[in-house]
Amino acid sequence: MKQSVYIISENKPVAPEVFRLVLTGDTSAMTASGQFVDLRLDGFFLRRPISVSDWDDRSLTLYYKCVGKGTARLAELSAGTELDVLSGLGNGFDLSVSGDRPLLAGGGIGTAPLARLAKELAAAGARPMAVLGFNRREDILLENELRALGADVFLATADGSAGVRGFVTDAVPLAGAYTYVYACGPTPMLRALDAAVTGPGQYSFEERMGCGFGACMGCTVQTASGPKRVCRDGPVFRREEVRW
Amino acid sequence: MKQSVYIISENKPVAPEVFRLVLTGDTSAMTASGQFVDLRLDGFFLRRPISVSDWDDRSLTLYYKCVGKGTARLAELSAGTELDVLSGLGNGFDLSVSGDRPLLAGGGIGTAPLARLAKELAAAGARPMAVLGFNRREDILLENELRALGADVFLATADGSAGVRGFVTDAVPLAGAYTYVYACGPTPMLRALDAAVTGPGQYSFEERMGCGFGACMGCTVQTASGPKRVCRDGPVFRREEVRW
Amino acid sequence: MNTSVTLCGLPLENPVIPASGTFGYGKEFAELYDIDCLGTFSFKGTTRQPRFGNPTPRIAEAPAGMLNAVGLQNPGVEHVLAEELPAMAVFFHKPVMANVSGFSVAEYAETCAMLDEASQVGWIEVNVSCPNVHGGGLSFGADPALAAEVTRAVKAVTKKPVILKLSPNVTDIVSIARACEDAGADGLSLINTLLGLRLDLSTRRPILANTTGGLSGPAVFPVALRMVWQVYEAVRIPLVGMGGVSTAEDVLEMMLAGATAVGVGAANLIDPYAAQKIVEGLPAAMEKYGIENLSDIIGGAHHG
Amino acid sequence: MNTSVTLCGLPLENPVIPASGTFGYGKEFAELYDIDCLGTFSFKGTTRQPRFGNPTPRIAEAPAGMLNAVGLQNPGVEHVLAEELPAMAVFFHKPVMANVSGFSVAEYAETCAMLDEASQVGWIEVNVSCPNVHGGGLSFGADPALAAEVTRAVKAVTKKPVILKLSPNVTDIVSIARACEDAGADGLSLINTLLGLRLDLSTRRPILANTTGGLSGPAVFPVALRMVWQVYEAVRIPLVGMGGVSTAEDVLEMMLAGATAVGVGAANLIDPYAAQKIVEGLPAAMEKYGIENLSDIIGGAHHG
Ligand SMILES: Cc1cc2nc3c(=O)[nH]c(=O)nc-3n(C[C@H](O)[C@H](O)[C@H](O)COP(=O)(O)OP(=O)(O)OC[C@H]3O[C@@H](n4cnc5c(N)ncnc54)[C@H](O)[C@@H]3O)c2cc1C
Ligand SMILES: Cc1cc2nc3c(=O)[nH]c(=O)nc-3n(C[C@H](O)[C@H](O)[C@H](O)COP(=O)(O)OP(=O)(O)OC[C@H]3O[C@@H](n4cnc5c(N)ncnc54)[C@H](O)[C@@H]3O)c2cc1C
Ligand SMILES: Cc1cc2nc3c(=O)[nH]c(=O)nc-3n(C[C@H](O)[C@H](O)[C@H](O)COP(=O)(O)O)c2cc1C
Ligand SMILES: Cc1cc2nc3c(=O)[nH]c(=O)nc-3n(C[C@H](O)[C@H](O)[C@H](O)COP(=O)(O)O)c2cc1C
Ligand code: FES
Ligand code: FES
Repeated sequence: MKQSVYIISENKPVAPEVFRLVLTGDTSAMTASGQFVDLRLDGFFLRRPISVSDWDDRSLTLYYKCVGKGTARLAELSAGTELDVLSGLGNGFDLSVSGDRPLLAGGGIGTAPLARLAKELAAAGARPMAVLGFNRREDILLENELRALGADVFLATADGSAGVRGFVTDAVPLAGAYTYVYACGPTPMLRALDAAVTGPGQYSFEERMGCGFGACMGCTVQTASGPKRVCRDGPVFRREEVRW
Repeated sequence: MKQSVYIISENKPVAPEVFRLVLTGDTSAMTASGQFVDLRLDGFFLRRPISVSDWDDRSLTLYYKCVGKGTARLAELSAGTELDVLSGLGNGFDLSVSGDRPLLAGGGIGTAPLARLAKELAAAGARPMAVLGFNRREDILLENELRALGADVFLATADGSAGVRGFVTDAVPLAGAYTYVYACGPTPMLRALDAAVTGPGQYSFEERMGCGFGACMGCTVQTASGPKRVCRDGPVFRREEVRW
Repeated sequence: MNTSVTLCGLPLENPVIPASGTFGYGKEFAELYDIDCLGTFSFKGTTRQPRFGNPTPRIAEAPAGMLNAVGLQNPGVEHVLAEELPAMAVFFHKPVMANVSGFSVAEYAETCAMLDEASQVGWIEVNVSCPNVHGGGLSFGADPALAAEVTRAVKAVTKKPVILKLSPNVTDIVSIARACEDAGADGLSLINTLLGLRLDLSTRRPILANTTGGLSGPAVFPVALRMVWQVYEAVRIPLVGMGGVSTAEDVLEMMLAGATAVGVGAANLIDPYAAQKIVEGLPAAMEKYGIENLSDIIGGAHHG
Repeated sequence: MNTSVTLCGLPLENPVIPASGTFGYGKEFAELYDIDCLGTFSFKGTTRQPRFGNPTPRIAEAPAGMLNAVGLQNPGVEHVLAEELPAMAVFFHKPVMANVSGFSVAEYAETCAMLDEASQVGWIEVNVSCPNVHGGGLSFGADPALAAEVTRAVKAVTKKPVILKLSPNVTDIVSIARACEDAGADGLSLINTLLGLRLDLSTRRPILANTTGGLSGPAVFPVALRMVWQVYEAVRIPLVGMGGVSTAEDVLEMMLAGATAVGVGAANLIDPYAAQKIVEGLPAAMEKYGIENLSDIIGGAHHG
């Protein structure tokens, strides 16, 4: 974990209410896909946790959805603005157990961290597939990026405007056999997915956070191995640890 | 009184810890010298009252001293920044009673509103004189501007580095005979001045304010004609009304 | 979209009520906008005799809020009846809420009896945050029995709906609310200010001449919501919720917690158009959260 | 410049003490900076048995502050003695403040008796904000008699200085402070969090699973200062002032109000280096306000 100042180099809408945010700064604290950053915004007391979708040695790429006052404020910031960021938060995904045909399941903005995950899996020689669920065609995120990495992508939309009509779970059967499941999305989606998949997996969770680095116990959930902080012991938990 | 957005067109240091701030916007609410504006600053709940030193039909000139967190913040703002401003606050000076040789007494940053006052008095045919008190030579404000308006200026500095050594009151005798006294400065200076001058006059006061436009009774002082709000019934009070 | 609510039997076009002490007797705001757009407003806390209040400084800043120690400056009820109400009739054409303070039970009753005569007054809001000069200085609002005594005394002298305005500086707001209800209160306003302090580091003395002052503004919003929530669960009379409200969304949150109407205080001071903007912002906020009738959501967060 | 103070007989290099519940058992911060720079810190509220605490959401945002309803999650005192304190010895080399919570007088006493054995523990800070399960759920800190009972029970089982941590959700903080002093408390910490609430407009339900939570952060600073001020005037034992402190200047203000040491809570959560920055900022702040010995200004604003 590192606290440092980043500079916004891009902050553009890429789908309705969804922005891509590219931050330039010290990315040395990033160690794994599935980690997140915590952004401080003027006028808001708590930081905003956002997953890292990709990074290189000088920039982070994030995707965020405007759901409230903080993200609405963030959307107003222009390139050049400085942001106080805690980077390299959380455990991230463990790739070593993926097998050669991992299934990546993303719900809405939860697709964001799967981009880096797919890149790393592909680099490690696996052939990831993705099942992604969105409300409508125009909400689709990162489909092309995932395909460009060689991943098969299966879509579901709630209104049927792209892929199968329905939820991510309805796209799972399209993917065929998989060796592992990596998933990120809202908790109800993860719960539904959990009922629809088999075999081992890792899920990334969201909780309201006080600190984001393990100090306040604000984000603790019960797991098979006792109470765990989503911000520090997670956000990624192994399927068998999760207590719904 | 008017609430509107102004744009900073200049915000520059002119003396140690003192800045000239020029704001561009709708000045239609300004009706008299001695009036003030109330500036909203991001991150601060209450507005900051600042006297108007001069204005034209599209800009206001203010002088402020960095004394706390709000004015320190203000000093960081660059040209182009928007500010939410209440303008045309307070009663201002009454020029009609000045006679032809009014004495303008300013203490430190309290000199600011005297610039416009002198200009208006001169335009009305009077020959204003000014006695100004500062700590040191480098703190002197608006001396040249006042002289350029034809006013005789008599200085006092606490360390003797310019004018007489001492306070404004020590410069009063240098001015000779005067027909009226207009004064602005910290309350202790006004009180001392009141003991050093004769004849009628008007003093401009400062108080901590809640609203700045007469709604909260936060700034009420006792006067000979009952309780008065400094922000609305003042900030200028006639000498005979003041209860020290 | 319907923003109307009913407060103690009287209809309000909308629930927005500038809070006592932040709106004077309406004049300053009526010069800025047509204040008939408000549900009503609560005028400056009025006492039997004129009061100068506390010496200055009376105001101090706080994070997301302010302290005030105005000390109930007001021209006295006689002046209010003779001057302020007639003047108000020119620019405000709705029943107004009369806010009353006092330092003894008899004083409360006397002032309220006088205001009972005023046809412009729709509700009497009785501020029990003042210290009881005959009872050792404890505030009337700090003790259920005292608050009930004030309620009964005021109810005895007026037919107008009586709304007791409660102090938040108590261990158990519910017991005080219940005592007022049992004593006949028609409604409750909450919260008044939280007692606070600020010091001046340069002088090493309190900023306020009065030492302490009342904290209000967004900083107190969660405390106000909590008290409205707790009191809503304990009484059946309507509540005027206030404390830190500055947007239309805050109004919705206050109503979901249990408020029938919503007071707006400090926000008026830092933005003279705040109350008008809140009124104007209500329809969009209602639309955003799927609210057709504002009165439907009163206490709505209690039954999930 | 001298920043040292003495708290209940033990010297502190400086008065800055990260507040309980915002600093865990120190580990997370020790990875970031050398926490020996602190005066001390108060570890997470510890109970006799391990506690999971409340379900999530446990956190909500507020203007200039936050609500928490963590519900005293902790691994239990046995684990703290066996694991956390030995681990802490590696990265923290000063006496630590042990924060203890309980739901009965006996539980408080038992936990404190166990902590009395730990040589690393310099002070025992007894949090009396918890509800009394044997006494109808009223918080121990809401009643002078209960607070005194806890104080006596704890004093009987330890020779370490006992600091009672008071709840601000009371009508009369002074009577509770006095009761604790009379019962033998060596010091008082104040304030704990103010009870608050936030609602989610979309779900129309409370944000916190626990409904209400404790407000802390800058929003509460004026209330905390006021209570420290009032209690300073009423007792002779030292005070640990906290509530909304986030800068070195806030520390000075708290000390002028009467605090001997100063807790820093929520600030640690939004800036992991906050406590270190405050410690580092003290000399410049002291210089600015002409303070040579920090301990000279304790209560300095009371005698003008
Ligand atoms: C580990 C993690 C990773 C995340 N990654 C992303 C991402 O990549 N893209 C994205 O758009 N969103 C992401 N989120 C959700 C994002 O944090 C929230 O949408 C955001 O905080 C909302 O802020 P707001 O001010 O707009 O909403 P408001 O509702 O106004 O915020 C009020 C408070 O609630 C918190 N909050 C509200 N919703 C959430 C939520 N879903 N999760 C956690 N805290 C919440 C806010 O942080 C703030 O403290 C992530 C959350 C977590 C915990
Ligand atoms: C009618 C009027 C006209 C003024 N004109 C000028 C001017 O032309 N130039 C100038 O430099 N200053 C002027 N002042 C003083 C100026 O308002 C304060 O210096 C400024 O508000 C300090 O803000 P701060 O945040 O830096 O100080 P802080 O001490 O951090 O402010 C805390 C709070 O106290 C208030 N406050 C602090 N000092 C004063 C003060 N002296 N008077 C009123 N409120 C105060 C602030 O507004 C704020 O609400 C005027 C004040 C008044 C009332
Ligand atoms: C300057 C000021 C003066 C006040 N005067 C009164 C008063 O006279 N009577 C009263 O009942 N409440 C008074 N209050 C309290 C407000 O009516 C309101 O209850 C409180 O400020 C909380 O609301 P807010 O956070 O929106 O300001 C006053 C508040 C302020 C800020
Ligand atoms: C997340 C969180 C957890 C807390 N847990 C405890 C606790 O276990 N024991 C305790 O005495 N106080 C606890 N507190 C209260 C703080 O120690 C402190 O008294 C309060 O937050 C006020 O300080 P602040 O405004 O600086 O946060 C907690 C506060 C927070 C924010
Ligand atoms: S958010 Fe503080 S421990 Fe996770
Ligand atoms: S500052 Fe509000 S009346 Fe003057």
